[in-house]
Amino acid sequence: MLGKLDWSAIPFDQPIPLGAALIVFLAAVAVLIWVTVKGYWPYLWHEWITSVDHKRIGVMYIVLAALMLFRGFVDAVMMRTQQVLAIHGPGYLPPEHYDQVFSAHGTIMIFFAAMPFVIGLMNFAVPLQLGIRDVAFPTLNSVSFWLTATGALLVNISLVVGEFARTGWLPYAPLSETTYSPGVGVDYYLWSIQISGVGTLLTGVNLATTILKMRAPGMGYLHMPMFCWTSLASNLLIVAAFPILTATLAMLTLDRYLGFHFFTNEAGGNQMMFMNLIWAWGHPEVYILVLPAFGIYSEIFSTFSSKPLFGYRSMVAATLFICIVSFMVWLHHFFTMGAGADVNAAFGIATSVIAVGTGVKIYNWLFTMYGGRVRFDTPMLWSLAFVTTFIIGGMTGVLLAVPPADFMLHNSLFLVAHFHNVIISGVLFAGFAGFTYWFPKAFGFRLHEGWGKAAFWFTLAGYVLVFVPLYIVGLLGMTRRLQHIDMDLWTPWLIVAAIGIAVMIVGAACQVAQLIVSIRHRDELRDETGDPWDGRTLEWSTSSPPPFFNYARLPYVENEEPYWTLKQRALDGQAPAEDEAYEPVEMPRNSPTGFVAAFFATLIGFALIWHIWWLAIVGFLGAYATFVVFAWREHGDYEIPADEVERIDRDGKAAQLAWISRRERVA
Amino acid sequence: MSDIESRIEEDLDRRDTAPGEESTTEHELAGGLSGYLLGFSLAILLTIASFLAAQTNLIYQPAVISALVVLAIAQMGVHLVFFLHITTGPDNTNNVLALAFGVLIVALVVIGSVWIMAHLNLNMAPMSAHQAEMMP
Amino acid sequence: MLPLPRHRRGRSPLWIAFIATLCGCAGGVLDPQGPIGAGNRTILLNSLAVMLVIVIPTLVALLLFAWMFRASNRSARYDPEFTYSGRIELIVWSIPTLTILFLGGLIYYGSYHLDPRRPIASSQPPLDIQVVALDWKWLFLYPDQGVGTVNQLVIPAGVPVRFKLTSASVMNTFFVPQLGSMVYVMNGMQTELNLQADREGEYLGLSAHFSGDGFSDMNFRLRAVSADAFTRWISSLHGGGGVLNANAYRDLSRQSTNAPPGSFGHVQPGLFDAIVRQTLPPGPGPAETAGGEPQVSPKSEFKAKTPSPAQQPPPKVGG
Amino acid sequence: MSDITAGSAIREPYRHGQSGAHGHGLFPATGHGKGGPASKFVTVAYGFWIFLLSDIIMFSAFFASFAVLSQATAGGPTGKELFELNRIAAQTGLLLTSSFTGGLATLATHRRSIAATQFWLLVTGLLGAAFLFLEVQEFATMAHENAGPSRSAFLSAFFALVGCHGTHVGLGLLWLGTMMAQLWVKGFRPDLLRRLHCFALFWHALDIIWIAIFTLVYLLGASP
Ligand code: HEA
Ligand code: HEA
Ligand code: CUA
Ligand SMILES: [Cu+2]
Repeated sequence: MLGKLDWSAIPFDQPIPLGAALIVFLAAVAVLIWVTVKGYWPYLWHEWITSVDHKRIGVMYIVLAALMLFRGFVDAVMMRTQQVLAIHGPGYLPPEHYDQVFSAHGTIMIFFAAMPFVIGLMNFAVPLQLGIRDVAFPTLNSVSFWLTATGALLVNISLVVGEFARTGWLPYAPLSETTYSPGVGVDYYLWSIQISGVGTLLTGVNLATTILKMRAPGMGYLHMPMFCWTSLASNLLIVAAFPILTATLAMLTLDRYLGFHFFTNEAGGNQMMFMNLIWAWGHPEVYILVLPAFGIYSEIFSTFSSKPLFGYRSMVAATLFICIVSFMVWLHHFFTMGAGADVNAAFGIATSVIAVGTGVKIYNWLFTMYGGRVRFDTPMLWSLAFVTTFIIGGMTGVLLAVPPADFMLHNSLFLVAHFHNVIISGVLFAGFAGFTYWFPKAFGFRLHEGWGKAAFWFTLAGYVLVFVPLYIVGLLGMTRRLQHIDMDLWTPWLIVAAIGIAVMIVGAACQVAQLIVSIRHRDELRDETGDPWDGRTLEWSTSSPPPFFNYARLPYVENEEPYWTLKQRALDGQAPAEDEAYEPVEMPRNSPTGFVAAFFATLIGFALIWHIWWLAIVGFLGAYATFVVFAWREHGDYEIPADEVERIDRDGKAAQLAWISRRERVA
Repeated sequence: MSDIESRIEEDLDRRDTAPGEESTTEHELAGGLSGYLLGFSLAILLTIASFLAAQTNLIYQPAVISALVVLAIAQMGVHLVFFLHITTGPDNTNNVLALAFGVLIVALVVIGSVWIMAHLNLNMAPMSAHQAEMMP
Repeated sequence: MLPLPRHRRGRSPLWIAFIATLCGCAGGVLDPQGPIGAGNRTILLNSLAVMLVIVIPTLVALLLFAWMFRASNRSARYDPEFTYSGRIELIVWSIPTLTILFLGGLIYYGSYHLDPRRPIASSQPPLDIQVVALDWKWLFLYPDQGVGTVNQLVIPAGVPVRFKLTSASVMNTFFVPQLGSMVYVMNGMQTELNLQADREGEYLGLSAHFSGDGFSDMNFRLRAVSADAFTRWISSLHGGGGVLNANAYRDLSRQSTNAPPGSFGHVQPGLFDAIVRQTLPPGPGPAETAGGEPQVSPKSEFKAKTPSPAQQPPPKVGG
Repeated sequence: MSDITAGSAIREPYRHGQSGAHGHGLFPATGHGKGGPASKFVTVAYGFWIFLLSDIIMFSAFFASFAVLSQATAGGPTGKELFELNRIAAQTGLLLTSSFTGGLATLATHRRSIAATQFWLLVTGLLGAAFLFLEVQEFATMAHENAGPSRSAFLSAFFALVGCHGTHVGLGLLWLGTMMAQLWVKGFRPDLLRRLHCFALFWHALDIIWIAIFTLVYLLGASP
């Protein structure tokens, strides 16, 4: 009846994970009760859960990312403390737990923190920047989000029911085959990644189509804001890379569930093929993460330098260059497998070539500041910290791309330091920067600068303190994923890293404080103008928060900085054109399709993990029924009458127009 | 949206064909019933050719593979043009670009994997029993 | 578990010694004790130097520009029209390209000259050693001497060693940081690695690829000794008990952690090839160890550091 | 390069109203030009096209595995011993014809003839089902002869690749059936027209994948 599931799945004998899980569980229950008592369910259901508004979905992605970031961060703290406590001793996490911790940390950070963070920001900002009303497929967008949430939920269920994978964030075969990992951990991994992977793929299709086919009138390719360009590249990479992940994990699943022999030790299976395929996805994946980040930084550098982006066309070229070349380098993750000099040299050179495209970007940001008026608000601080530290991380990446050097540094903590160095500065900081930058647009008030700056400095200091020592112990021969340590040589550096993580905790606390303080003081931090940073792209031209249809009329675009142009005209005394008549706007209806589909996906995933076959069938039937109901519905869109549009638009615009004319007077 | 409206919509999109949409000039090679018929016959011919190439001795055996690959590519082209209506017209640019990107990735993944794995297998195959005997 | 590797600076140039003390990397990959490690390190430092040449000015310019053009600095020129310069674009694309061109050369030649399969030029004939990664310990076989060891590796200093490597279970990586290059070991496959220790000494060896719960203890001690000492050590092993045949191997291939160093005075010939060709089946994984029941949740029965006697290699320790 | 000063008199920023979801401003919508959002029809078909390309990339991973593992028979049967080319020829014929009849259905849709569309869709579906039947039969025979997917890595790769195509055909049939029911109940609605178009794309794309399969897997696998 319940497949492999029974009471032994719950770790009653292990206080630490059970306690942690209990706390999470109780917190979740508390939130649910609170929502119920306050009577927020109808609001949540109508305004958020069933919403197909790209802005709402973007916000929900970011909430998910923040929660998972927290979870991943707790894992990171556990790892760093374990490694100092386990010098010549067992520490507090036995191997079977420690192994789950780093596997979960990597999985959660990449798939459920970083990906939702950048996807959330793209979802929120791209349609606004393109001057359109929603993405190409709004309901599909909601499905994508909820499938991602399903994946995250499954990973977190594994805390309490069963176990998570003990095989690293990429479950290398044959360790991940049933012979060596008979538990359900790898199955949790497989199904949560598979389900959220479908969501990600659909997001890729959705946003790529949006950017290619749905831009405001006049917005030719070379008028798109940089963030839209990098989002386009990133989503094309998603579309091209995620199917490879799907296929690879499907093969592993077939091995585990149906006795296939793709990667087993027996019957001719080939474990090298797993590494080959998983990295054919894995390398593009890191550029999927970092390309939108580059876009965010481009927007921020230009806005806070009060200057258009330097070398726009060059940036576009570099973006596309990185996008293509990132598909030709994957072997650099297994130089040490012994494919021979030809192969290693070819992939080593291809890898280092990426540095050219990235370098071009760095220099263009640099010259964006040159001749500008640089304002050091929090988003800009994150951006500056990003460039400085990313250059170092990129440089160590290029070192790893030199095969003979990689022969000594592969899988060492030097490698771990490399990728945190690029990923934290490249992706996490971009997330924080973009979050601070677009927060006023989303909610109509700014984040508190003081707490933001505190969070910035502590996080930056902690980050340096954690990862510089890891570079050094890597050079001292320390490998990754060690549960305990017996080398005195490494001890001092591990202690420094532990201090660093403490500083990081302070940074994270400031981050949370910033959010709470800002919400408390939202009235003082209110932004009436819709344009708190003196922005340049279209999203700042609408009110904050934007009306659900974004723009009452689609703007006409004639360069990359349409809003800046508009403001300049205002300064030149040309008043914004007085209105032609408003027209009705057609918007997609809310739909519970995404939520319901994800509910069934959760059933399917859970059932397959525990071999509860009947439940899986129920899940599939339910999912099919959901889509049929969706396909059958009579009206996907509804029309907002012109006078309603006019009213909303005038309300939102009043303060803004007043502000623009004030500027006019000042000038 | 009424029937007529959707027709108008089709009309208006003349400069931007959806993938799979028939060329607006119905007389073009790939359009209408004649297009499907032509594509179908070509596909059948190419299929027959493939089976013949593989199963008879008409072609020098070691080169059969190249014949098959060429025939397969030709047939895929036939399908793309006559059934999927992916042509080189200006209205089709975006569709063709997407296709080119896809083909590039497919080529990179397949050729790259095969190349890498061939080298790995070559370098790591366990010694055959024969080789082992030859060892001092 | 491992004593600190004795720190030998030998003939390495002074400046390396200086850097070594500065950031304490004695004992790591920047303190190599053999030609391969030295070659790797040279390439590493070369690449680093080349990149620093452009990275440092970039960093300086970055901070400088940000500071110079801060909004509060009213003396700085505000020039919002400065958004394109053909000359700058040219420089910006060409400088990284040139750097990478040079680096590309380094990568190309490095890949060939330091390919792990490439024999080390030497007047001495190479010593053959076969390496088998087991769950979770290392088995070393000396085919010409007919002996084997567990978690300890003794080699003559100054003599090239030709390793043939495989795994009896999951993937691992054989790595002795101070000797240089690492290489993967995989079941059913045989990789090759050539290393040499120039000086006598004791070095840390480890698995650099996560292989499961016992991974952290998959370390071994590599001792490079004089040729005489090596011969003496071999004969001392011959005297000792332990025979490694298919049966003993089957016991050995069960999962166990923190296996103490051990040795076998006699190894059945052809054992390594039988493992590579999978005539001897791969290690059983946890299935047997955990009583055959697939685990759904990790149980705390994992006893660190107390392998049961049955899983221990024969206790004879040589040398 | 921005042209802050250039062309300021040409157009003011808020010029274009856009009525409805059709996406037409004053310019015909072109998506790749400057005309504003493309029509829903173009957007949907284009999105589906991108999805199809991603599906093809997924197949390419299975093809790569098959290419790598095709020699790994582990002492088990080889393709030469297993494959019956007559069956494959029949399957190919069925799928090709169904692609053609799918095209006829598209033409019928263009004429807005419900009866003809239903008829040709039905024929397409039946041909697809016959294809699937032959494939299942082949799998069953092989499994019966102890040549199932767990016999060797080669057979794993074979079953996964061909089975993945078969699964796509199966899902296509489910989709087709659902749409026929909808067409029956609701007639030609714009959303159904879009979906029919996407289905046509899907079905033809499966053909393209089958061409690769019968060439690389069967013909090459069965030739000496
Ligand atoms: C996106 C990816 C990502 C990110 C962001 C991080 C972040 C961090 N990681 Fe992560 N890590 C990985 C990806 C990532 N990691 C991967 C893939 C692995 C390999 C796993 C494997 O071995 O298989 C790994 C492994 C790994 C290890 C294992 C090393 C080993 O193998 O021995 C360690 C050890 O210290 C570590 C540490 C850290 C630390 C200290 C951070 C910190 O920088 C975290 C900092 C986080 C914060 C500062 C967030 C705090 C803020 C909030 C919680 C609030 C947010 C609120 C709002 C937005 C409002 N990581
Ligand atoms: C966002 C994530 C991200 C980014 C952007 C990068 C960027 C790069 N990475 Fe990184 N990498 C990871 C995430 C990332 N990486 C992860 C997660 C892993 C490990 C996964 C695992 O094993 O678990 C990894 C592992 C990894 C390896 C494998 C090492 C090993 O396993 O042994 C290699 C080897 O080549 C590598 C190289 C590079 C290179 C060359 C870049 C380049 O793109 C960097 C380019 C940037 C610069 C060079 C700096 C700026 C440029 C200039 C200022 C111009 C002038 C400079 C020069 C000309 C040099 N990375
Ligand atoms: Cu020398 Cu670090
Ligand atoms: Cu990479």
